[in-house]
Amino acid sequence: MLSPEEWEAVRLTLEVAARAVGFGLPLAIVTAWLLARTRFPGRPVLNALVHLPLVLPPVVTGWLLLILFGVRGPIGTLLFDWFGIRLVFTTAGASLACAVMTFPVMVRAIRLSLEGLDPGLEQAARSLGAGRLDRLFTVTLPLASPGILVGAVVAYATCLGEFGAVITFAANIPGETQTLPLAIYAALQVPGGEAKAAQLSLVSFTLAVIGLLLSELLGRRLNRRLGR
Amino acid sequence: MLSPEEWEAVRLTLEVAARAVGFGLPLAIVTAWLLARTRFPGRPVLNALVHLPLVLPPVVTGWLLLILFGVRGPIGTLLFDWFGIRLVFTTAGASLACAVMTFPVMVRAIRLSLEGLDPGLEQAARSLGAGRLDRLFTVTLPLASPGILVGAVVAYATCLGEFGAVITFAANIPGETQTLPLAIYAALQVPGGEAKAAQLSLVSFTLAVIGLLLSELLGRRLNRRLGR
Amino acid sequence: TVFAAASLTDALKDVASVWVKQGHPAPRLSFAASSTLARQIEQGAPANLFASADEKWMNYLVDRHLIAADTRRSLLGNDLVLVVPANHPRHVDIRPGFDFASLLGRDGRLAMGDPTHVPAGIYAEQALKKLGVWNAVSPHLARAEDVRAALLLVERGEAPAGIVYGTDAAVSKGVMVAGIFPADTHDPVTYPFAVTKAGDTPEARALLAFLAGPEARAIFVKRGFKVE
Amino acid sequence: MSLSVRLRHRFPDIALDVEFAVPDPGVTVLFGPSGAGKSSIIAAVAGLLRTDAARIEVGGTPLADTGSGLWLPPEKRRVGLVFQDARLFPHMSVETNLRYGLRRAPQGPIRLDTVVDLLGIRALLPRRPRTLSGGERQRVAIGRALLAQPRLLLMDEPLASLDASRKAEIMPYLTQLKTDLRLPVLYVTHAPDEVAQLADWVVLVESGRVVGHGPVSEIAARADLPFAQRDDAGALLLAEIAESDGRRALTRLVAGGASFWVPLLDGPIGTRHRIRIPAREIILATRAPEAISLHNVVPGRVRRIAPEGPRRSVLVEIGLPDGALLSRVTIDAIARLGLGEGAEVLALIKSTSIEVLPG
Amino acid sequence: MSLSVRLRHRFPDIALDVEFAVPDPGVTVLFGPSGAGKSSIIAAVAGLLRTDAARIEVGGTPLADTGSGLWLPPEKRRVGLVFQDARLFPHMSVETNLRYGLRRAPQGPIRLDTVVDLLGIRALLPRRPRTLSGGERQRVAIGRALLAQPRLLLMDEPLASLDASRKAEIMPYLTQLKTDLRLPVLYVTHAPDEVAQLADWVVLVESGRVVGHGPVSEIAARADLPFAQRDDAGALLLAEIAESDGRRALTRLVAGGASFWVPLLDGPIGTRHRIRIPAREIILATRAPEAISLHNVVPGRVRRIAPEGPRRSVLVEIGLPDGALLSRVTIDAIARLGLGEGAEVLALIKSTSIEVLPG
Ligand SMILES: Nc1ncnc2c1ncn2[C@@H]1O[C@H](COP(=O)(O)OP(=O)(O)OP(=O)(O)O)[C@@H](O)[C@H]1O
Ligand SMILES: Nc1ncnc2c1ncn2[C@@H]1O[C@H](COP(=O)(O)OP(=O)(O)OP(=O)(O)O)[C@@H](O)[C@H]1O
Ligand SMILES: [Mg+2]
Ligand SMILES: [Mg+2]
Repeated sequence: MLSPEEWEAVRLTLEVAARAVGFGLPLAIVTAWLLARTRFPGRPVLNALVHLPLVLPPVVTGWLLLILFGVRGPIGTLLFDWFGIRLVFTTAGASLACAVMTFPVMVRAIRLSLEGLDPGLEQAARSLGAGRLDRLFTVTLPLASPGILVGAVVAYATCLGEFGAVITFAANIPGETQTLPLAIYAALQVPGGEAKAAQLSLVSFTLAVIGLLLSELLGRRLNRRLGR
Repeated sequence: MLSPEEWEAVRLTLEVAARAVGFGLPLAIVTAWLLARTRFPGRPVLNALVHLPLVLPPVVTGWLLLILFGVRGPIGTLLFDWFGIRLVFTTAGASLACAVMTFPVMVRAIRLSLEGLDPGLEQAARSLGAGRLDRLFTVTLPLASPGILVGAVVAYATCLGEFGAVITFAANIPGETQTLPLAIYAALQVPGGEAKAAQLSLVSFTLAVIGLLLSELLGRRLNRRLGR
Repeated sequence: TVFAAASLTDALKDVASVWVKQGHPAPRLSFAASSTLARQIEQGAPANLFASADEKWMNYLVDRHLIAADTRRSLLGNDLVLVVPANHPRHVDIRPGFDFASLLGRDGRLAMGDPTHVPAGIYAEQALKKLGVWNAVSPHLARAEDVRAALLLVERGEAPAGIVYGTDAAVSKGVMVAGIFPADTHDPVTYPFAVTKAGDTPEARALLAFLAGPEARAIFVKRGFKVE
Repeated sequence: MSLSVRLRHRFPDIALDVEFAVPDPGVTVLFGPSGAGKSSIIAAVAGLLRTDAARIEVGGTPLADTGSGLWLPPEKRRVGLVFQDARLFPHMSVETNLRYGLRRAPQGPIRLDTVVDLLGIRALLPRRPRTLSGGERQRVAIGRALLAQPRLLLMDEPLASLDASRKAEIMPYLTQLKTDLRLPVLYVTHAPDEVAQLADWVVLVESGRVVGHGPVSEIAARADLPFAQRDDAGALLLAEIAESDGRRALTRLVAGGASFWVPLLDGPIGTRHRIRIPAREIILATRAPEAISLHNVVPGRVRRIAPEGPRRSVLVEIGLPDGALLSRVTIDAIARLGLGEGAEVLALIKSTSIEVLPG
Repeated sequence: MSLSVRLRHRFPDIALDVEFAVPDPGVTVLFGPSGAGKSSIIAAVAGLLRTDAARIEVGGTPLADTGSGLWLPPEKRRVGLVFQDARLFPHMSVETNLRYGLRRAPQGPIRLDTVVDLLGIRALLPRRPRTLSGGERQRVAIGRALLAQPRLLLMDEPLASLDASRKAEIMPYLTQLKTDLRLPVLYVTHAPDEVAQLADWVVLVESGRVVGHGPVSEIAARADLPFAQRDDAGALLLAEIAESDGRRALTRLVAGGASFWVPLLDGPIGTRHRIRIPAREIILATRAPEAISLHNVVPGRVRRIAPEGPRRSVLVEIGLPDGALLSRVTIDAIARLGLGEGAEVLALIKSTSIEVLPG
């Protein structure tokens, strides 16, 4: 049904999504916590920056990434010189692009959950001797877990569909950075490729449905645990 | 600083965003409520459909919209025959594309808020004689208002940056459907257009920051009202 | 690695498979918009060969000394054609001052690539100007992101006519060619190929030579391209 | 306006199997230890807990009958509900909270101003719930439930977080609701003073079952039920004013066929009250004492001497012509006075020991 | 382990200005009407409410001193806090909730098993908080606070939702904590029985200010303070067992320089107790009566007759050699017996009227 190259794209998509969620989520949690719970001078700037990938067309985001993380870019040079890491045109780069694109939504979902928490429970934890980080890990985050889950699901789904930033930053290299959306794009660029595109879209959709079902199950368990 | 045509793009972007949020939000609320509070046979399907625009590359979404809402499409035909409404190539169409693209995130944010509510308050409303809709408007939605606000903000921001679906469905018609992201994209396609693209991106970013600041203010008030 | 314009996807894949059959290692192919590819090469992308859909992005790289200038050659050409939906077949005699108004109807639009950046759109603008109908037609354009999108608009009947490449029109079942723009109405449609400076290997040069060779030509012709 | 409840429900750890019927309007108190199932009964009657089996009727109207598949949704039941936690709407002011049920109810006799003054919450009206103290919150919740003009009032420990003087203000109003509006009330409390003052009917619940159930005067005077095992047990009698002596500042009440002098009460002859006489405040004697600040020497006959209660004492049920008193005395006293079942005895009662409660 | 608190804070509608110091470890009860500021004081001592000005010391260690800018965060104060609402962690089992503070505290004397059995929550350990009843929840919250091995215990109406028998089990344990661990406790309650049984020191709070403050026996016998205006006022005396008569099942206690016979108590001679004698259960006489079930005829002298209290009665403060009793009698009785300040009088007290509480 699918060609080996397309299977490879499926595998790659899942890998990219996994990496993007895996690396993006912790950072998103920290950012959401900073935005929800602290008041520091640079807060509005951080808030605006977080939303940037949403506000700019994906191609522009990809282009900015290229400029920042490219081999000639300021961060890219550092990474390469110090760690020998190269992001552009690699799977890692595709994951980065994808993580950046979903970052705003992850942060918003987690922040929404954090801001909806009952402050009384954290007060209770304090009175029981739990310090800031302790509280964060034992009370705040578990209670915000439905928001974290939503962040992860949305990020996963977005990675299945993210195209502009990935192709611009990481190029469209089969087996390396050609994820499903890029393959779909490629198919659409070819006269008569609609059937192929539709087929790949269906694959993408199937992956999404599987992810969604899992997340619904998990979400229901989380909510039950939290007594809702 | 900006050419009249670019000012027009700014105006149009705001109009598209406003329409997208204005029409999308109520629908998103209904959908979120259905997903959060009811169990009906088609629920998983609805859930999957809602996420579709996230999962597919934007171009494909635009393409699907064209098939559905185009003059030959099933819905497009109905709309045209009954109401004389034409969506393709119009501002309304751009808004539709934009609304569809942001729909998943709006729904998730609102649903997250709904699922986080204390069921006890709705029980209290019931015991006071409030029926389903009554409860929804007087208790559930006000309590979920932070989530609705997040949905609106994210939708607004997305509209500022949404490109693929809009151009595919509504094309790039100055004064009609050429929003900022389309103008930015066009600028980037020309060698040496980076400066223009950067300038327009800055405009876009400014609009986003204004929206964000307003939403932060409003959000803080909402949360204060809810006693958080 | 070959960086090639997305419209060459199928043709180049076919050529590559023949090349592999002859015992060469498989080249990696990355398809995207010419602008994206050029910027990536500028940022140090590991490309050996660049196949652009228009001259200006090739010039862009040449100006930056990123291309082995001696290898640049325009291998392929294409026709610019006027298409109409297949279910409303008609023939148009393309000559100076021909009646676009009647072709488009009262509020129909002419679908074509965005003349500000899409090569096919630029050629089309040249042709329409030469034919003296540009001023009449330009308010009625549906500017698409690329040729494929323009074609889609005609296929779906959204636009009563469109200007695309002959290769695209040939494959699509939804449209028929109503007329071919005479070659003297626009600059020749060419696809420049070249080896990049950074990736200037004997292998790359050999592949470029193969692309100019008879086996490759046969494939290109089969796909509807004109070859030199 | 009778109330009849029959419920069966299985929680993982405890099974609820409850049945009781109250013939008249009035306050039915659910009494029992923590975890007995009182709140669950309230929730089921309100329609918020869907029990496995239920048959609930108020004044002849069925609210639920799982047999015939009837299950009125909570919003159709018109039951006013005060939760154990206040559950105020955080996004509304106190006033909007109060008006929430009022606006949705048919025109009714319970007025906003009355309730606000009664509960002492006028100064709180513009405030947000989160700024209220625990007791303030609970008072608003009571007001909100009352204003919904319910045809049945369910109250789950409504006064637990209030001080005695505030309670003393609210309780008579609840009594008045019952008499004036014939409003049945189902009331959960752990406080004996609330039982004495409000209860017409008592349902004793323990681990999901009803262990005793009847009019409060009957339950209160039964030495064998858990209700009388309490340290502060005491008989409850329905009384009427027989005469008032302004000069001595005393009023004579007739209750259970005997006379009781209490400190002067307002109200004409015939006014109905209820009196509660704590068991440990009744002194028994076989001869009338002299020169004592005591006004009441009530003759009776020992009906039952209940096995040793708490603190090495016995509970003596003393039959009056039409009712009973409970007296807790030491074993030693029984011996000294030579009391036995059927013996004639005098109950000595300080007039101030008699709690006079509104009828 | 003394406790001293000084707070000032402005809420929009009420200003808090409170100062009190307790010399010894023991239970200090905050008593006052709803909205007086009790929970706010607790929150400030816990560090959860940052007041405009504060100086708080426990056993000489300052927890907060806005003068010098000291404000220990709540997690550093090691105060166990029981909130008015239980605030259990919904995502943890009951057991995990209990262990939350335990795990974070230094090794301490309060053991999980002891607390679990005391509170009767062993069967609840694996359950989730949302499935608990109101009283079960509150018991878990008490256990959680105790297990954090606090050096100061703050309890805001911890027993309000519990039934009398459960309360009777928990209160002695709290008393024991105080004596065995020398743990100071700041305790909010509206229930007079909790005051009588637990309080060593009483702080009367009204609209944000302290209106009275002292050892419980002093506050309880003061006819002029709000605490004695209550219907169930009564004197509190510290007592010691003087002799026990097994045959008559009586024990004689010495308190305030007088003897009181009460139903037999366990414990050797010298065991310390506290006794509470409700004012309305004391009968006054000028001549000793005969043939009566009464064991206690305590001579004293009228010290003060307080202006008419509730229900047309007067409160009589009767001086004992070393303490005081309160008796509520009718105006008529005063007249009949011809009592005036300084008059010799006999206080007749049923032995069962004397509440004997752990010392
Ligand atoms: N955040 C706040 N904003 C405004 N007023 C407040 C706030 N918190 C408390 N108050 C007011 O301060 C007063 C004291 O509140 P507090 O909770 O300390 O009372 P309390 O003595 O515990 O009463 P209760 O017995 O009813 O619990 C109340 O009148 C309350 O309305
Ligand atoms: N959802 C539930 N799942 C499991 N057990 C439950 C659930 N709800 C209540 N229970 C159990 O049912 C019993 C009765 O609970 P209920 O709340 O009715 O008690 P209660 O009599 O109101 O007690 P309290 O005086 O402490 O409020 C309790 O033992 C409780 O643990
Ligand atoms: Mg309960
Ligand atoms: Mg309080």
